[in-house]
This record gives sequence, C-alpha cells and structure tokens, in this order.
Amino acid sequence: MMSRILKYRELLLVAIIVVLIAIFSARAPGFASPESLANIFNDTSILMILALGQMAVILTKSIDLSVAANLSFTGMAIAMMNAAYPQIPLPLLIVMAMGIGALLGAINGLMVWKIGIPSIVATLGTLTIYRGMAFVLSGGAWVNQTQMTATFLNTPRVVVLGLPLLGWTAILVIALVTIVFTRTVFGRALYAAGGNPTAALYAGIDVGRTRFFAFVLSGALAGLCGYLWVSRYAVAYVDIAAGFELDTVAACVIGGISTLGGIGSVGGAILGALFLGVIKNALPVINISPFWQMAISGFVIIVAVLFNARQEKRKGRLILRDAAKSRSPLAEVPVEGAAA
Amino acid sequence: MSTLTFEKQPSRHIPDKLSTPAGRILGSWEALLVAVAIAIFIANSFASPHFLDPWNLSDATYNFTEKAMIAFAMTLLIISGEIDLSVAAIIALASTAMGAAVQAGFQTPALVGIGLGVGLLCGAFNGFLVARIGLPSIVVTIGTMSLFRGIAQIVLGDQAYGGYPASFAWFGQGYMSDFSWWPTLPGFEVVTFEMVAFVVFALIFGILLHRTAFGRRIYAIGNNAFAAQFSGIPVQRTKFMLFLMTGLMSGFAAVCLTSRLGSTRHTIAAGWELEVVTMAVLGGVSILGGSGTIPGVVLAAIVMGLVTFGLGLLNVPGIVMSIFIGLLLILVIALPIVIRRIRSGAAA
Amino acid sequence: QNMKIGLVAKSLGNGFFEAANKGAQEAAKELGGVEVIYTGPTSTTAEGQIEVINALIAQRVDAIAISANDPDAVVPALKRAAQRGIKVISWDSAVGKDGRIVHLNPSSNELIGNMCLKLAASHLPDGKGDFAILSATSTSTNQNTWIAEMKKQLPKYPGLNLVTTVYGDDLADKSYREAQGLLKSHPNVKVIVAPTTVGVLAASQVVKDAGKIGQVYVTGLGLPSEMAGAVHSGATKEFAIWNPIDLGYSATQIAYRLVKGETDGKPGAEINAGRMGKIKIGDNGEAAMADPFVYDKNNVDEFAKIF
Amino acid sequence: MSAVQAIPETPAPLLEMRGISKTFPGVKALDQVDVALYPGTVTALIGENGAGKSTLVKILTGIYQPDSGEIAVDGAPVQFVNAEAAIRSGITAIYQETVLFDELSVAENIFLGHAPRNRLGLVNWGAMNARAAALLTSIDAPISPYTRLKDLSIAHRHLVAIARALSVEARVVIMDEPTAALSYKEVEDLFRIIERLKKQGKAILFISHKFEEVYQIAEHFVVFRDGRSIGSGLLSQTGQGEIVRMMVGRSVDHVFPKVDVAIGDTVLKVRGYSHPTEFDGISFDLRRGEILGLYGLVGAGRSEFCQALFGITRPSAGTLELEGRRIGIRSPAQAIAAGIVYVPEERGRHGAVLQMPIFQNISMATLARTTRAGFLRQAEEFALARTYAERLDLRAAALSVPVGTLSGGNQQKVVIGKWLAARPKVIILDEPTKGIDIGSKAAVHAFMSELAGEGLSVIMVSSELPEILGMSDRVMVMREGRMAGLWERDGLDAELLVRAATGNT
Ligand SMILES: Nc1ncnc2c1ncn2[C@@H]1O[C@H](COP(=O)(O)OP(=O)(O)OP(=O)(O)O)[C@@H](O)[C@H]1O
Ligand SMILES: Nc1ncnc2c1ncn2[C@@H]1O[C@H](COP(=O)(O)OP(=O)(O)OP(=O)(O)O)[C@@H](O)[C@H]1O
Ligand SMILES: [Mg+2]
Ligand SMILES: [Mg+2]
Repeated sequence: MMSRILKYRELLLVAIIVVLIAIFSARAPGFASPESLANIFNDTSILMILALGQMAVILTKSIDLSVAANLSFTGMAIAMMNAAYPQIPLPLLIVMAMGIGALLGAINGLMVWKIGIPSIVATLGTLTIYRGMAFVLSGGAWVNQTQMTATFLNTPRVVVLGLPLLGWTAILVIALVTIVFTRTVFGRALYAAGGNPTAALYAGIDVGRTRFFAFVLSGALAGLCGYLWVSRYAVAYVDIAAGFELDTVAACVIGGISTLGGIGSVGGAILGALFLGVIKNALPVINISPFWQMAISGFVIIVAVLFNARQEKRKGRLILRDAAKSRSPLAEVPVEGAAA
Repeated sequence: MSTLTFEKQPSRHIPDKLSTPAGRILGSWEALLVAVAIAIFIANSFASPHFLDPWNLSDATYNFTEKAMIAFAMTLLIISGEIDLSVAAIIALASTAMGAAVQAGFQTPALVGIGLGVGLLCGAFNGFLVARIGLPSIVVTIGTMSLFRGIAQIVLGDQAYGGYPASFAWFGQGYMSDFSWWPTLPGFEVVTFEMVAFVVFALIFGILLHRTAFGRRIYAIGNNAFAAQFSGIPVQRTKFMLFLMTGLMSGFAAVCLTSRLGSTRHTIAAGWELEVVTMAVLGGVSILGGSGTIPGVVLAAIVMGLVTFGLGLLNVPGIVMSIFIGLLLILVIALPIVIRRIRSGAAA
Repeated sequence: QNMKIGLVAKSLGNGFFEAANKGAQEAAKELGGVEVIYTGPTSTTAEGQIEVINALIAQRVDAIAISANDPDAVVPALKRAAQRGIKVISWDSAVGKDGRIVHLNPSSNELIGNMCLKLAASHLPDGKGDFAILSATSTSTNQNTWIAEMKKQLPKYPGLNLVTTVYGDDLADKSYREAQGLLKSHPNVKVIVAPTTVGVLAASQVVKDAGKIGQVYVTGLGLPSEMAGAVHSGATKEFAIWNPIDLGYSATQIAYRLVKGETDGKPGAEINAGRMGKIKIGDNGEAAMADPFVYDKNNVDEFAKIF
Repeated sequence: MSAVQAIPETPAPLLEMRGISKTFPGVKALDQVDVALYPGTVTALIGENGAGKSTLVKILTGIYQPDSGEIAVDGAPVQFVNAEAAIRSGITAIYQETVLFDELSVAENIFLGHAPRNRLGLVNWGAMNARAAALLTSIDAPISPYTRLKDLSIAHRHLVAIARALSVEARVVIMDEPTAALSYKEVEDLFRIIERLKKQGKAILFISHKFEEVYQIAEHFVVFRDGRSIGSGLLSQTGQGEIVRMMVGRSVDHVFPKVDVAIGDTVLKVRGYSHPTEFDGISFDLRRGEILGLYGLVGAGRSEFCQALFGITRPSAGTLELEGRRIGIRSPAQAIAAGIVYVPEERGRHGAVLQMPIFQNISMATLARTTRAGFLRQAEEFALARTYAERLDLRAAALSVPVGTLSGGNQQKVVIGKWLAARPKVIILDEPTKGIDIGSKAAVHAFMSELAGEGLSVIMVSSELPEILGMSDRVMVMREGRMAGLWERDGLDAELLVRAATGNT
C-alpha cells in the first residue's frame, strides 16, 4: 500500500519531467539528446546529493538551513588547503572535506540533541555563522583556478561511459543512501524518529541521537559537495551556493518528503532535485529571457506542491464503503422501534 | 442502582496564579533581552566615542525599523504555527508596482495605496494557498518568494524605477519635526517617521496579540489547531487574516524602504526574510508556534540594531556581524534552556 | 588628528576592490596623516551600502569614496553625509549626480565599450560573426553602461553580430549555467564577451568542459590573477582591465584634495592626483582615467602577482 | 498503609520494584512505591487518574529514570537506561496511548528497534514480514504485515500494539489500559491472549479502570493513591468496595446516579443525516432533559456523526431542526451559537490546548463573554473559570497552570467546563469517561444527571455498556455508519444492544 502510493507519486514526477523535457526539446532540438540529458544529470548532481542529506534531516522532523553555508565553508577550506599544500593527495582532501562538513553538521546536531534548540533556529544561526567563518578564513579573498591543482579541478570532469565522475559520484551516493535508509537500523530510525517521536522513544530509539546523526550525514554530504562545487566551477569564494539551502528543501518537498517528518523516499528526493535541475537548465537553453526564470521556478514549485497535496489529501475512513462490502443481514433491517 | 450516592466533597480553593508578578517578570524572556540590550549598549558606548550621539542613534534605527514592522506581523503568524518566507519578495513586488505607478504619473497618496494594496494581495495569495488549499506554509512561501520577486524581475528587467515625488521621500527619510505640532523638546528633533511607525505598530500588534480575543485565538491555534477548531475558532480564517496582515506590513515596509532608497530594483530587500524571522525568534517566539510576545520582538529588534550599529562603528564587515547575530541567536535561545536544566539538576 | 577617508567597495572579498584598497593605502601613506577605512557590504546590495554609509557618517569621517551598487538608492544617505560636512565622491561605479561631488570613471565608458568590441572582433575570423554577452547582475550600473556603449558602437564593426545578452548575477554557478545555455541555444556564437571577472571565468570553464577550446573564445574584463588560468587553457586569448590600484589611488587623492579645500571639484577643475598627474573634471562632474589595458598570455602572469 | 496482605505460598517474584520515587516539576508522581510481579500471574494496578500508574510503567520500561528506588529481575538489581535496555531484560509493554508509526508498515511497527538482520547487519525485510505474519496469525489478527498502519482501524492498531509487545521474548508484559479503546468482543480476544501468556509463565501487569475486567482476569492487585502504594493482595479475598475505598480514600457506592427528570419537548430533530463515506440516514429526536445514549463498537461512526452535528464536517444530506427552527450548521462556531456543543473523544488532541492555562481553556469557546469591544478582561476570565472549576470539583494547583500538567480526569473536567461556559442547549459527550478513574467518573456522571435535570439535552457516546445502560433515557445503536436501532430505557438489555452493535443475530 505504502509503496504503491509512493510509486504513484514518483511515476507522476517522472511523467512531469519527461513532459517538460519533451516541451523543451520541441523548442530546442538537442535538449533531449543523450549527451544533453547526461549533462543535466551531471549539473544536478550536487543538488541531488545535498537534497539527500536534507532529506535525512527532514525525515526526523527537523530542517537543515545551514547546508549551503557548510558547503561554502568546506569548499573554501579545501580549496585553500589545495592551494597551500598541492602535494596533499585528492582522496585525503575529499575525506577532509567530508570530515569538516560532518563536524559542522555535528555542531548543528549537538545543539538540537543536547540543548534542545529547534533545528530551524539552530541552523538559521549556523547559516550565518558558517558563511561568516568562510569569510574570516579567507579574508574575503577568492581562490582561483590557477591556485588549485589540475587533479583537484579535473577529476570530477573525467568522463566514464558518457557521464563525468561528478555524475557517477551522485549515483554512488544515491545507492549508498538508499541502502542506509531502507536497510539499516539508523535509516529506519530516521523514519521512526520523525514519524512519531514518542513511539520511537518507546521502541528504544534515541530520537535525539538519530537526529544528531542525520545532521552529521547532511553535513558530511554538504562537505563532499563543497569539494564538488569548487572543482566544478573552478573558483572558491564566500558567496558560493548562496540561497542553495532553499533549493534543497524545495527538491525534497517536490519529491514528496513531508516536512512533518517520517514520510518520503530517496527516489522522490532525487526526482525533486532533477525536476528543479531540468527547469534551471532548460530556461537558458530555450531562450527564455533570464528575467522570467525566477518567476517560472517559483510558479513551478507552487504547482508541484499543489499537485502533491491533491494526492495526499486524506481520504475519509470509509466506514460506509466497508459496510457495503461486508453487508451483513442486520444492516438491512430497518431501524426498529425508532422514535417516530 | 440509579440513586445518587456519590458524596460530593467540598471543592478545594484554586488560586488564580502561582508565582508573584515580580517573579514572573524576572524569570521572563523579556528580562533576559533587556539585560542583553543594556550590556550591548554599555559595551558600545565604551567601544566607540561616536555611539552616544542622538543623530547617530537616530540613523541607526533604520537598521531595524522596517524589518521590525514586518517582524511584528510575522510574530503573530509564527505563533499561529505558520511562517511567511516571501516577505522580502513582497517588498520587491510592491516597490516595483509603486515604481511603475510613478512612471504612470501617480502621486504620493496613490503610491502608498498601491504599495499597501500589492502587499495585501500577495498576503491574500499566500493565505489562500495555505489556509484555503491547506498547503504547508514554509513550502508555499519558498515558492512565492521566487514568484513575487520573479514578477518584479520580469517587470523591471535590468532597469530601475526612480523619480519618486519629493513628498514620497518623507516616509523613509522624514523627521517628525517636519510637523509643527511635534514637541520641540531637545532630543525630539531626531525622531524619524519610521521610529514613530515602529512604536505605533508595536503598540497595535502588542495590544492585538495580548489584549484581544483575536490574539488569544492565535495562541490557541498555534498550540493545538484541532482543539481550537473544536472550540469554534475559525482556524483557517484566522490564518488567512494573519497572512493578510503580514502582506500588508510588508507592503508598508516597502513604502518606507522605497522612500528611503528613492529607487526600485528587483534586488531590493534581498535576504530580509531570514533577518525578519531571526528577529522574531530572538524575541522569544517559538518557531514551532504557540508562544512568543511582542515586547520580546521589540527588544530583539533593538538588540539586533544595537549590535549591527555598534559593530558598524568599528567597521566590522557585515558578514562578520552576522556571525555575532547568529551566535547571539543561538546563545539567547540556549541560555534559558541550559539554566533551567542546571537549576532542575541542582534541585534534584 | 588624522583625516579619515571611507573607501566603500561594492562588496568585500572582491579582488578588484582589494586591489583598489592597495592603491588607496599607498596614497594615504604618501599624503601622510590620512587613515583610509576600507569597508563595504558583504553582498552587492544598496541596503548594505547604506548601512555602511551610516556607520561612516557616525564615525565622522572626512570623506567617503564609494563604488555604488545602485546609483540612486545610496543618494539619500550620501546627501545626509554631505549635510554633515562629509565630502563624497564616487569611483568605478557611479552615484547619481546630486549624491556626490565628483565621479571618477576607471576609463571612459566609450573606450571600454569599444575595447570589448575590439576584443570580440579580434577573436573572429575577419572580425565577422556572432557573439554574445554574459553580464553580471541585470542591475549593475557599469556593466549596463558598457553594454549600452557596445550597442551604440556596434555599427563601427560591420559583420559583428550581437546575438543576446544573459545575466549570471556574478554567481559562479548561474554564470556557468547561462554560458552553457548560450552555447546550446546559439551554436553559432563564437565569442562570449563578459564584462565581469566571474562571467569570464565561468564562461571559459564552460568552453573548456564542452571541449570547445579553439572554437569558442571568451573575452572581456577581468583581473589578471583570476584570469591567468583561463588564458593558459586557451579559452581566453586576450582580455582587458584598467588598473584598480591606480583607481583606488586616484580616488583617495581626489578625496584628500576636496577635504583640504584645495579644489571644489566643479566641472573644469583640475585635481592634483600625485603620481597620476592632474585629473580634469569634465561635464557632470565626471573624470576619466586611462584606456583599459589588454592582457594576453605573454604578460598576464606578471600582472597576476599584483592584482 | 492499611491493607498489605500476605500473599500465601507464592513463588519468588519475577520482578520487584522497591521504594520507587519519581518527581516531575511540581508533582510527586511516585513516592516510595513497591510492586512485585509473579510468573504466570496477572497483577492489576489500580488507582485514580494521576495516581502514578503510567509513570510506573514508563519507569519499568526505561522511558523515565526513577529518582530513587530499585528494580530487581529474578532478585538481581537492574537499571534501565532506555527502552531498549528494558526490552533486552525481557520487559515489554502495551502503552496507554497507542504509540505506533502511521506511515510504516505493520511488520515494521511490530519489529522496529529489534528487526531481524542479515549477516551484513542490514535489515532483513523478508524475515521480518514472515515473522510478523506468523505473530499476527497467532493472535487471530486478520491483518497483512504489508499494510500501512494508518490504513488500519483503531481496534486493529491495538492488535498491532499487542503483536509488538509479543514480538520480543518477553517475560514481563505490561498492559496500560489496553481495553480502553477496545469493544466488548475484542476485549474477550485480548483476555484469551492474556490467559495464554499466563500459561507460558509470563508475569503480567494489567492496568484498567474497569472493575469487571480486573476481577475477571487478574489474581493480584496493587492500589496506588496520590503516587503511593496503598494496598496490595489477592483479588479473591478483597471486595470491590474495599478496593474503591483504598483508591479514593473514602467509600463510594456505585454509581450511575441517573435521576429521573421530566422529559420535555423535542429540542433537536435530526432527519436523514448522511455523509458520503462515513454515515448514512441518521434520524432521531432529542428531547429536553433527556440523555440519549449512542452505543456502538469502536469505529461505528458515532464520532463522525457527532462531529458533523457540531459542524466539523459537513453532511451530504439531511436536515436539522432546533426548537422547531430549521438550522444549517457548517462550522463549530455556528453550532456553538445555536447551542450545540461537543466534548470530543480525544481529550489531548481535540479537547484541550494542553500548553495553555486552565482559565484560558475554559474561556476559549466563549471569549465574547469575557471581552469588551474585543478586549480581554482577565478578571472576568478568572471568575468564569473559577465558577466552572468549582462546580466540577477540579483539582489543580492554580488556574494559570497549563492543562497538560493535570491528570486525565481533571483535563476532561476542564474541557467540560469550557462547554458549560457556553451555556448550551444540547451537549454531546463523546466517550466522556474513557480512561477516567472511578471517582472522576462518578463526578462526571453525577454532573451529567444534574445537567439533564436543569433541562439540558445530552447525547452521550459510549462504548461501555454499563454506562450506557445506567445513564441513558434512550439508546441509539450505530453499526458501520448506519442506525441499528433506537430503544426506550424500559426495553433495554445488554444482549440486545450488543447484538445490534455487532450485527450478530
Ligand atoms: N511528563 C510529565 N511531566 C509532568 N508531570 C507528569 C508527567 N507525566 C505524568 N505527570 C504527572 O504525574 C502524575 C501521575 O501521572 P500518571 O500518568 O502516572 O497517572 P495515571 O495513574 O497513569 O493516570 P491515568 O489513569 O489518568 O492514566 C500526574 O499528576 C501527572 O500529571
Ligand atoms: N483507521 C483510522 N485512521 C485514522 N483515524 C482513525 C481511524 N479509526 C479511528 N480513527 C480516529 O479515532 C477516533 C475514534 O475513532 P472511533 O473508531 O472511535 O470512531 P467512531 O466509531 O466514529 O466513534 P466511536 O468509537 O465513538 O463510535 C476518531 O476521531 C477517528 O478520527
Ligand atoms: Mg495512565
Ligand atoms: Mg469515537
């Protein structure tokens, strides 16, 4: 039942995305070509990865508004590290990025878990703090292409089987996160902790600790994206990915992750991100004036939410329909002795 | 079996309140904020010789007056369990509409009407989607945030609207001493229109929230919308009204800001939504709904204004200031929780 | 007591303004008894600049030299500064006439517009073909002025065809996407002109990622330190920029002279600007510095060390 | 400390709690209580609302930590730092509130926290579903393990909760008011399961406010009053009266204090009230001073029907006449204005705003009366609240404390107070005594009678037969959304009502 409804929602999103691509390619031939689609996927990779981290947090009935700031800080830190010590091997740098990201996520998580600050407040605070730290760290200066090593910049661009490694990274993360969410104790605890925190407590799940690790996961993925972003755009500065936190939330919501916690699938979040990615990529391509872009994405988000809500609309308990199915003899008996 | 044998006991007396008024005030959020404000005030006056200058302080109020006016309405909205992230975008759209009206030759009164009207319409749109259709407000307003500003961008493109009539400048730049009836006492000449508007709206929203049935219903809705509905409170209609109010106040802020800037671009008021929410939360409004006060938000606005002004005098870059604001937010929220925990730990 | 001059950038952390600050500090040292307060908002907004201006007024600085994010929005705040006896000039990006005494153009807008077209033409065979513009935000004063100038002077370059103008908002990712979209929707575009560093950088990255080096060129205005990579990759052959150090230096000099009362800054006045010689104030109280300077792979590394 | 009887020749206790205390801010919920549970034995824990029963349960299952005292399993002291630790020690519970996960499948609801895992440590869904199916079959629950919980009826949810409790190898099973939401038949099913657990040698702690059930299923009892253990012993040697005296500290005879009042004219005339999916063709007259019992199994649609009368949902067909005038009710506000009020079944969710003070809850539906020109007058609010608090014999530290700090019975009094303040003509009470102790229950019943005596018309929804039989002037039975009959007080008997409600002829 659950999977059926979820599948239905996802199918719908897939259909919408396909229709969008069809419309766009009618106006810009080549938009639907395999390279172009691979390109859109590649372009959306970072948003998808971030959305998965955000999803983990949202599942536990929290929100992480600091993902983009975290990305900015780790991106800056890693880029400066690469510039200062070009000899550090890339894998180590990536591990460091994820580690710094996880640490920043853990700070959010600790405030939510140990002090009990609502997540939206805690991350609203760290949103400004982390970005400010990126400024303090760099003194506001940029790290430019020339300062970074070629390996650092080019590895995510290496094309394997028609898709750059950046895209493959996203696929790997999606696969791992799917396993974590559906098959591990932690993953199921995410759903439980958000779906019904009291019940989770009674089931022996430490809701606070689960939230904490959701934030750590979100932070680690944001850290990874910090590296991916900087290498993709070959520059690091304080304002990178400004406002991106709202995109990750929008992707989750479009994908049917309930902001009330406990509901949603990895597929949904990915499709939500892809949906935004297609729109963002398509508008410049089909030559819509840049001034229209913002209004269109806003409009589309509202429509997507409307669509979702229509599906979610709680059906009644259907007492009567059940009655009709198992019609028992007494149900037919007219009201006996009813007051006139 | 059906005779009454349950003996009724004399009912016990129940006092109205447990603690003394003094105890309640001292333990309150507002007291904490007052302490913080005083501390920052003192720190500022030590840090810079220019701080205690009436004209400087008057200029500094512009850092928070417009945002605070929105924050008052937002406070009511957040207490009712909703949020509006589109307020800054409403400013952009309202300002654009006013700019277009100027090009069409409208005069100041019409401009103000248009600014407020567009704010109201935007609020109605949000309210319709949230209260009527039942969509989650955080998502709806993330959408309308792009939509409203996007429309402004379509209209304006890379252009700017300017040429506002001179009389329009008064809302964002005027002093009350422009009026003959304003007292000419020393210190009163630095009072701006926006400061007066800030005080007046603080009073209006404070009374509305804390002294009227409407305000009480907002608390009931925010704490338990079901129980509110089952008590005959028109939950959806109340929420709709709150979105209208937030839209209207955004429209008013648009009038003030546009008047202060004297020009409209589509980037106007970028990023204000989070500052407004921060102000409300710092003022002790629970982001989960159900609690918060207007005096708290007034104090939070002043605290934020003092911090940014004080740091500005030391030429601290804005982004570093925002670190302080972020830390302040977390500390002020965390402090009472931690103190309470330590206290109950000590009691046990 | 030191003379205090507030040097207001469009936003902090931008290499161009950091370089201008270097020049300003150099001028301060040379003049003696001058303290330059380098400040600005964190992101390029008018509201942020107004707060910064208010803070400078409160500190009773003697002069403010600003590169404005919005020519009109900062005027009321600057007027208030003027009322409190502060000398206000603008540099780089102009402020409306009644908000300042003098505006110092980095170069003349005509020259810059012309330079951009010249760069575009030099990347096209016979100087003929399609090109597109990738700008910063749609509200940036100077970008818009230059684009207007380019359009005005386009007839001077027959065969050169401006296809479209897109806006990357000075954000790396948005500029990247816009440039990508450009290549897809206008396959004939052979040159992208970006009158902003972020734009040139993002566009050359796109050209490189699309494997189109040698087919599509990127040029425009950018800082040598940021552009060096693009030049070496071959995505950019040449680009131009004036010298921000000189700009900051001159702005500080002019502000100093105004405060000292050595000049009133009226049109026609000639202001002594130290090592830059005399700067003449033209119509509208505007003054211009020199021609933009062109960089290519032979000289970019040398200048990259400086700014 | 009156009646601690020696329990003859029992085996050693499986679980013992000694000197347990627990304090919440402002409340001493438990004060040095002792409880022992024996293998193969059901121990009933009895006490008024707020006596501390559920608190004890939560301490036993590791959700709360006691301030002092010790717990021993098989004589060895143990400490439960969290729920998982308690489960590992073989203690499992069905909690007072159904604490399950709406969005998860039945199987996962049963196994969450202790799901079967494969060699890699990953959750083994196949094994989990299979074991869940087996477990559900063993308790005769006709539920698929794949169903999402939110698609189940309340009764089926309880079966899932029971299956969950049985899914671990438990030695101690705690049931906190498991029957409160169950119908007559389901209670019997539950008792069969309990008998089986008993045979397996498990120790069972059974909490209920219903004496018939306690005497039917339990051997031992423990009585709590105000957080202290007042007495314990064998039920076979202790009369109901004595237990009641221990509970409330005074004697209370039972109880349905239905006074005969003169029934007046028809106040409310309901004709053909229908809803597309929930109920159909409900027609009856309600007269002045009458208590109309509305009986049915849980899930029969009584609440939905009453909520439609109150304007929460809109009917698709049917008419209403109040005192001879046709009215259409489309919102609770209209219902209140017309004089119809509804005390909902789910107190915490629909009835009271738990975070708000008592006086604000009582004035909530009638704010117009305590305001002048839209402005609140606090003194009048307090006066109003005091009037009803005293009339209902509310127990609270102050009128400004949040309702959430009160016990269930007192919360119910606040909700009823809110509605009396609205001076209604018709009051609908949906399961007014569900989960309420005998003392408060008697108070509510007495009060209901008093109201009827004052000429108020009462619709009382209840799933408890004795209550229906004891309090109603007439009884209407609903089954699967339809009327299954309407009887005058004289012709009533329990069997008739049960047959009508279940459809068994
Ligand atoms: N989390 C809590 N915080 C504060 N007080 C509490 C809390 N839980 C219980 N109490 C208080 O402790 C006392 C005992 O409550 P408890 O729930 O154990 O009673 P109970 O015997 O289960 O009552 P009922 O029969 O109504 O379920 C009550 O006064 C209650 O208000
Ligand atoms: N399957 C379900 N899914 C969601 N909510 C339910 C479900 N079953 C019952 N409820 C809710 O629980 C409450 C009590 O349900 P119940 O089955 O008692 O309804 P009812 O039959 O209308 O009332 P009563 O038990 O008084 O006859 C109702 O308010 C209903 O909304
Ligand atoms: Mg209990
Ligand atoms: Mg019911």
